[in-house]
Amino acid sequence: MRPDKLVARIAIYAVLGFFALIFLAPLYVVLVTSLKTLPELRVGTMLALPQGLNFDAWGKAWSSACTGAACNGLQPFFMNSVYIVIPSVIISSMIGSINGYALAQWRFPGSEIIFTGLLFGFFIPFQAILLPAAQFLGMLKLANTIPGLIIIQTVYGIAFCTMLFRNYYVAMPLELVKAARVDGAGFFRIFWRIFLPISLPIFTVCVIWQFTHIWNDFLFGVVFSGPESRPITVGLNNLVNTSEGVKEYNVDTAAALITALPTLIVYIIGGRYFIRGLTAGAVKG
Amino acid sequence: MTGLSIRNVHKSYGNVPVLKGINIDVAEGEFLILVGSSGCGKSTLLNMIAGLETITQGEIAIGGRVVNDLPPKSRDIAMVFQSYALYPSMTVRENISFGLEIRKVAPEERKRIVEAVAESLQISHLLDRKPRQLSGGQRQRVAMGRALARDPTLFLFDEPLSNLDAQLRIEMRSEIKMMHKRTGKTVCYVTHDQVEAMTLGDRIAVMKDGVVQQLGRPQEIYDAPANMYVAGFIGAPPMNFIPGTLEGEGSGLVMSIDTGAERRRLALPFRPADVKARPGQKVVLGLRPERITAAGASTSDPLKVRVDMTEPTGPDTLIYATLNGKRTLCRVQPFAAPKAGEAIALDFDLSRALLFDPESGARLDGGLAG
Amino acid sequence: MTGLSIRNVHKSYGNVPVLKGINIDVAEGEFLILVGSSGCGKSTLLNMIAGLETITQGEIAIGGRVVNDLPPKSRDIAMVFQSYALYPSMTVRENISFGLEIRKVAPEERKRIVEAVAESLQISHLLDRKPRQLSGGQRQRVAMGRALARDPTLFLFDEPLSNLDAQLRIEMRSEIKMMHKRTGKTVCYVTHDQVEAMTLGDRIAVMKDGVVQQLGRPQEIYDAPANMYVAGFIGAPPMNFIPGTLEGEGSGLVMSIDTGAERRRLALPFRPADVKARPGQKVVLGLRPERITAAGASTSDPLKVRVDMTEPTGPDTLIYATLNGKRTLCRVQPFAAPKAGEAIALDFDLSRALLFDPESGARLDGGLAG
Amino acid sequence: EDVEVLHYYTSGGESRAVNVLKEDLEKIGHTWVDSAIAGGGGANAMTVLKTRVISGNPPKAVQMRGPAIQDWASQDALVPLDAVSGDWDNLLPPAIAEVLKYDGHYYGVVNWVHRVNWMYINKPMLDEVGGTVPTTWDEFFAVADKMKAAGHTAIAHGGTPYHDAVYFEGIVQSMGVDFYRKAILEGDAEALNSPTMVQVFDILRKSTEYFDDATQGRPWNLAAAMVIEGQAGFLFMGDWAKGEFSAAGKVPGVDYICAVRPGNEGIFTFIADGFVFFKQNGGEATEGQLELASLIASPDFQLRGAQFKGAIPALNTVPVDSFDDCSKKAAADLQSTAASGGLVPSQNQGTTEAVLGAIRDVVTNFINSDQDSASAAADLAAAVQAAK
Amino acid sequence: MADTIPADAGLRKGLARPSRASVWADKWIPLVVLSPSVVISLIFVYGFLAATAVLSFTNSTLMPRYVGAGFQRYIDLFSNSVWWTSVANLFWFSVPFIVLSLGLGLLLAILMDQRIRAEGALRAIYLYPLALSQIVAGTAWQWLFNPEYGIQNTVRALGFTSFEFNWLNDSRMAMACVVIAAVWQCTGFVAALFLAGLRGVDEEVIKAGMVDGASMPVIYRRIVLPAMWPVFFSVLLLLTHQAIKTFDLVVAMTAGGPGTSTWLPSYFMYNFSFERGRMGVGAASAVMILVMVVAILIPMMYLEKRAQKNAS
Ligand SMILES: Nc1ncnc2c1ncn2[C@@H]1O[C@H](COP(=O)(O)OP(=O)(O)OP(=O)(O)O)[C@@H](O)[C@H]1O
Ligand SMILES: Nc1ncnc2c1ncn2[C@@H]1O[C@H](COP(=O)(O)OP(=O)(O)OP(=O)(O)O)[C@@H](O)[C@H]1O
Ligand SMILES: [Mg+2]
Ligand SMILES: [Mg+2]
Repeated sequence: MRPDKLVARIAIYAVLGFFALIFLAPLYVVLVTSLKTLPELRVGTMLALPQGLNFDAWGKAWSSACTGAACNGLQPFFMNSVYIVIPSVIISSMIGSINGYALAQWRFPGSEIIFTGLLFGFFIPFQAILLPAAQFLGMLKLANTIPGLIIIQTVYGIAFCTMLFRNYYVAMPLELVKAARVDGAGFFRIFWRIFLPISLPIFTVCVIWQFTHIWNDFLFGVVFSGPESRPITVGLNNLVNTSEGVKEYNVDTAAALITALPTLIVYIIGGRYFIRGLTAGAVKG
Repeated sequence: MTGLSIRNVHKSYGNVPVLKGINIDVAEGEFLILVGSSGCGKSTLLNMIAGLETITQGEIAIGGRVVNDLPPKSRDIAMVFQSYALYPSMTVRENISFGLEIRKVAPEERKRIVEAVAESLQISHLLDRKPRQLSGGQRQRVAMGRALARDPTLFLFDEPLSNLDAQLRIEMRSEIKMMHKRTGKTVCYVTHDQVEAMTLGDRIAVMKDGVVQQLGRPQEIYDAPANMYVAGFIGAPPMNFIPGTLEGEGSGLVMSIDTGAERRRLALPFRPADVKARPGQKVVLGLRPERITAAGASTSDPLKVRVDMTEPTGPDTLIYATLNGKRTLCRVQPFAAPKAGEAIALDFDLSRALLFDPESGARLDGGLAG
Repeated sequence: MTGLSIRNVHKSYGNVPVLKGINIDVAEGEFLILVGSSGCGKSTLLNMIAGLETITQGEIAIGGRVVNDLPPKSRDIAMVFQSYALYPSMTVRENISFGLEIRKVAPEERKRIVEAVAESLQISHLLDRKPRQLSGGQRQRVAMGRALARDPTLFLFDEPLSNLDAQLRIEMRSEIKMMHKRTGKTVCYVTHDQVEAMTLGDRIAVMKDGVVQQLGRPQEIYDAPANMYVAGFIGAPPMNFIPGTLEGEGSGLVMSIDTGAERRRLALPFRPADVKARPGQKVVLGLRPERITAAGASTSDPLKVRVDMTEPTGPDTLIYATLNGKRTLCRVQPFAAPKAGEAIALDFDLSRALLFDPESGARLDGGLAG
Repeated sequence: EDVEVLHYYTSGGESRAVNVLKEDLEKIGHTWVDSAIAGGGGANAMTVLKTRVISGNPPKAVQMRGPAIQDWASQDALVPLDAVSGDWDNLLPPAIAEVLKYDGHYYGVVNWVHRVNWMYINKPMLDEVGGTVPTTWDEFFAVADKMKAAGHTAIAHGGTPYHDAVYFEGIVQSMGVDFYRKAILEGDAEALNSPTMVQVFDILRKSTEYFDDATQGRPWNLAAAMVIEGQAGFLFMGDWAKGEFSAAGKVPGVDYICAVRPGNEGIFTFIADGFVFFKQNGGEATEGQLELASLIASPDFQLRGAQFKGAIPALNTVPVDSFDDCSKKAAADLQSTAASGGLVPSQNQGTTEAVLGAIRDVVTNFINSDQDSASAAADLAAAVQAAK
Repeated sequence: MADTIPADAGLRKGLARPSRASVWADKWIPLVVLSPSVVISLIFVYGFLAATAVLSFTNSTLMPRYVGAGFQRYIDLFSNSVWWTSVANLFWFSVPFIVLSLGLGLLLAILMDQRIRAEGALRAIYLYPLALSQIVAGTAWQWLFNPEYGIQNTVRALGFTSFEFNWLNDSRMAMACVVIAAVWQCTGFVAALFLAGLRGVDEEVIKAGMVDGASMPVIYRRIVLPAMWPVFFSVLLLLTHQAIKTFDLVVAMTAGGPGTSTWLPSYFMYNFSFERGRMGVGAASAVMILVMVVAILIPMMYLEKRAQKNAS
């Protein structure tokens, strides 16, 4: 390699490495803090490695830390989140995909207007619709229940899912639908047999995106849940704000990590497909 | 019984008219070619026949039955697309049998049909592959197989070969031709490749801007094009158009030609009475490259022409010359090829020459060869 | 002085060898064609000449100077790409002048050059458009203009016409040819279109699997291909390969032909001494379609052949027949065209026939025509 | 019966006090359904409450204080507690009873009474610099200077609008209870934009010089921890902070001193924490709601809850002998100020959320900028007017 | 194909004259399929926004109260200095946030496009912050910025005892902290989008640039980046949307402080609607935020569409 090229390569890696360290720093700090004991926390700096792998704080955050009057840790909240996230992700992705399919492949007069109209839902600040939404859920007798939360999360996810899928399907040739119609297939069968099977990349993007957003949501979670249906972000918030004199940073950080773990895992496992899916459809360049 | 009948069909997108009254009758078993430059409305017409676009005005009948209001699946047609439109997630087998499955053909029957079709297209060994694992030519065959398996009364093809490279195109062309001969089905085939148009069809409809310019047998269209557009469109290399002024000489008509090497008046083989132009009028003389050949012993009165460039294509050599200021192409035998800049004696076979109006493009000669 | 010299060049990607020792010398001002089927390494070689790929082994010299270690910008070359690779955000003018700007040519000078180039390519009116506002042919011209403006010692073209439709291709082909004649620059031109190869180049290098199969003048390669690959690759429609068994008859060689209509032994024009095969051996007879014509009055001994299919292309008609079980193509005059199923008397001009080994593809005749 | 209780008692002694109540309730056969919503000083909980009410599904019991009780009662959302309020009129100081009543009926039940105008001093540090408990701001700054000179942080402060306002309130009260009433509780523009108020801001500005530089976002309990651990000298916070001290095993008078803030003698600013009970389906009070209310009002809970919370019982019949010295003083002061007119609600209790927010905006902005006192006073007057 | 496949009655089964319903269905099914979403959107988005808009013209305080108040709530809003502070803060938040995310994301994307090793790992590292909720991210950054146990303390422990890093307590710098956290969270995503865009650029164009004699930086600046307008617009749209909606991050990091120096309009809306019991003003601010969204995003969506159309 020519020397100037070598210098350029070294510079590239140096810059990338530097930013990688910066990006990792918060995670590192949170992780090592969660593995320390309280006395350890007081003496060392936040960058210092823990003296040993001490998962006590994790155990406490999971099952015995107090969140308000209850001292069951995050455990019950975790399951609530799971019950909320799974159906809403599935339903919103399914609706988004069939909407996107209808909008991209069955264009009809007004379809662009409908698309823009739906898309607007993605841009509204959700604080603005809390009260009417609560009233509506109350009318449906679903206020403060897990089904109610599923509805809310699904409904406000549709806009984004529709956009993702539409942009993906728009890149597919219109001839596919034509060929299938000539073959005798109808709207749903074409979707089910032809478009759904090629939608894996964009489904991955959609599912990852929806999963993280719904899992991480606090606003809807705190407002529309009842005592039996609070998601984990609310649990985390209560736990971090519940303290006895000394703040147990190790427990708080462990709780934060437990909260973040599912999404982190989803990203680590699905990240590659996420990028691939984005390249395949969501971005046009 | 007609296989397909298109009666006064119009199509507009919004206010933009795309088809302006198309009338074509296709006999049962006939192979009709729709040809024309890009954007002239070929695909639109085909989609309307298939039921994929609504008909703004007029009537389309397939096998005697008016289908204006029928959805595609009830029209008993099969269609092959330029992009093949193979279902990407299905294997070749599934692609071919999908239409049968929807029509609730029994599984064993389906299997039998798929295998028979695959056999006839020599793609039996590909049946379990996915489309992305196929080459262009193989995909084309699968697309064809999908249409064949359905055994419809009418085949529609929308530029099915244009994504293939030249060599494969030639091969598939002859396969489509054989397939048609074997099945005897009515076919409506869109292309904008004139060679395909010439070689495949029983009849050709040449379209331009939503209007059929000429409808006729290939040789008819080749020899007696209705106007300059058709003449220039059909044939490769295309017809030469030599501008000039019509002159009377004796009882005949002549035209002055300046070849760069000499200036000469060529006698035209038209009877003045048949020609819709008078001496003194500007005209365009149409002459196909293969009618201008190297002068041989039998040539009575060769024309000396200065050669701009030569192109040996192998079987023939093309000679470029400038006649009356217009680039003109001549097709000569390889061994007769001169060097650029030299003059060569050429034989102008005017017996099949045509005369056009330079403004409107209309034929001016009486249709001698038609 | 040589314009370009490629000496024993190898290229591997990882462990996969792609070029396996290429040796080509191109004289200054010569137009060299690199031709070969897809994936044979043409683009790789061109990229190595341009400095866009490293050279695994061997040496490349441009204008006598070894360039192995020079970056592309120091090689004084210009390149035209298959996708044209116009800079999408720049106007045509900027596209053409970009290379000059980088080389710090003064603005007025740049303007002068751009305008001269645009003039010569007839794109002056397009100078302020963006590439996406251009048609395929116009884009191609701009790509060419970009290369011309730089006035390099060596032009590289990588399938510059393959994205154009047939008609435009013919037109651009002749323009490239004229451009070369005008500038007299060395050109290295990649294509896999045999017509382009035949018509454009001073010499053709036919490649296969990273090896040059034959390097020679177009007509030489057309008439005397080194092997069956070259013979089949160059020429459209391609050469017919009729399998058979070599037989001795008297002092000459013959081969049995079964035409479907009759069975006959054809006398081959080779001297047995020249032929690297003995009677009884299986061989392939190579015969170009234009050598099989309709028998005329002068034909001494016509062969009766059953016609499978005919294709009138306009200027000629192609006849498909089956000889010794192999599909064979014959090019006859349109008026001689028979119907499918009929028998026709054909004139086999064996004077330019070739003999190949069916296994290795090697030429077996003595190179009579070469 | 399931009794869902929405509250934001999530820290220290609070949650233990709540647990007492929970046990009591479950002893009599009801189920305590805990709805703790932490954060934002109850803001999150109030957001939840609003959406719950609007969706027609309010929790049965809600922790609440201040004019919000009247607001909700005026919306006809609360159940009156007539069935259990009996002789509360006699047991509660009138100033406190007033905040629980609407239209002559009790709608809230008080858990305990907090005194806000406390300050806590780290005794070893005070002794180290040889200071005495300051009773005026001048004395205070003198001691603070000594602490600063000795290398200590004089004031442990939590940089939240909430703590800022608590600190500010003490200074306003040091200008006299009438001024406090006029300016803060009544929002009188003249008082708000008076030279006295400018003086208040001057003292506030001077105080900030004794903060450390990591105050931003620090919760008050961490500020308390600084005094507990000897990192800082003074903490200005209500008596609930005492829970943090006792939880850390600190003894008043030995490890720390609790004292009335400078210039606050004779004034008792209270927060009467309580619960209200929301009508279910617009109907009558449920048995569980009433029983919870009477549990809260029972001497037993008043005693134990107040102890855990560091507050004092609201009912004057509950003996405070078992309380620590600080609480005993507070209990005594409660009675005396109730008589003298020095018993006033803290701003948290006595102003609407809108006014409270406006005050906090100005105060917190002042602390975090270098605004001058006069313009801060003018801003305060304008902001409070706008929010009324 | 009569010779290979015998005509079969079963084949024609599907060809019976279609019922009126099936013809109708063919035409209207896309609309029917979309209609639930349209209805949902009409209720949950437009309906609820309309309800909020109605509230902004009422006397609502603690709870909705439908007594008309004309434009009084808007007058209240516009005369409230905190609102204007929030709007100004939004500018000081979103401009640096968008510029930095774009710039850094682009830089990382370009560097990752240089055929580097470990690209997958680096991408994962840059992308993971997106997986964290803003609450968790904000809290983590709050710890890092906290002078007592964060960066300042750490650097001091390394021996630089006079090191000062206390932006979170400085009302002029607190917003910078929020910006840093937001940039940290979004940059990886931006880089991924740009990388996808870069990968879509025709490789031959880059080769053409090299042959034309341009260096890599020039090729990127003059050729590649200008070709990426559509991606650029998409990213800008997403970031602007993100900036306007940022809420949790502020709550977790600064709760608006110090003072009101990190209040944003979304925080203002929440605070006034729910915490302060000034629902009318909160609703008015919500309407204003929507106006901003429409005023900023609609033109951008239009431009993006045009850019994409032009690119194709
Ligand atoms: N959905 C549509 N809306 C508006 N105009 C359309 C639509 N589809 C096609 N057109 C226009 O109708 C005309 C005919 O289009 P059509 O696709 O039939 O042309 P074509 O002859 O098939 O051309 P090509 O050879 O390029 O395929 C074109 O000018 C096209 O722009
Ligand atoms: N970067 C690469 N890494 C590995 N293999 C490569 C790479 N680039 C090209 N190849 C392989 O090298 C061979 C030659 O490629 P090249 O592009 O030169 O072919 P070509 O003759 O130009 O073909 P075409 O006519 O399709 O353009 C192909 O088999 C290709 O798969
Ligand atoms: Mg078309
Ligand atoms: Mg190539």
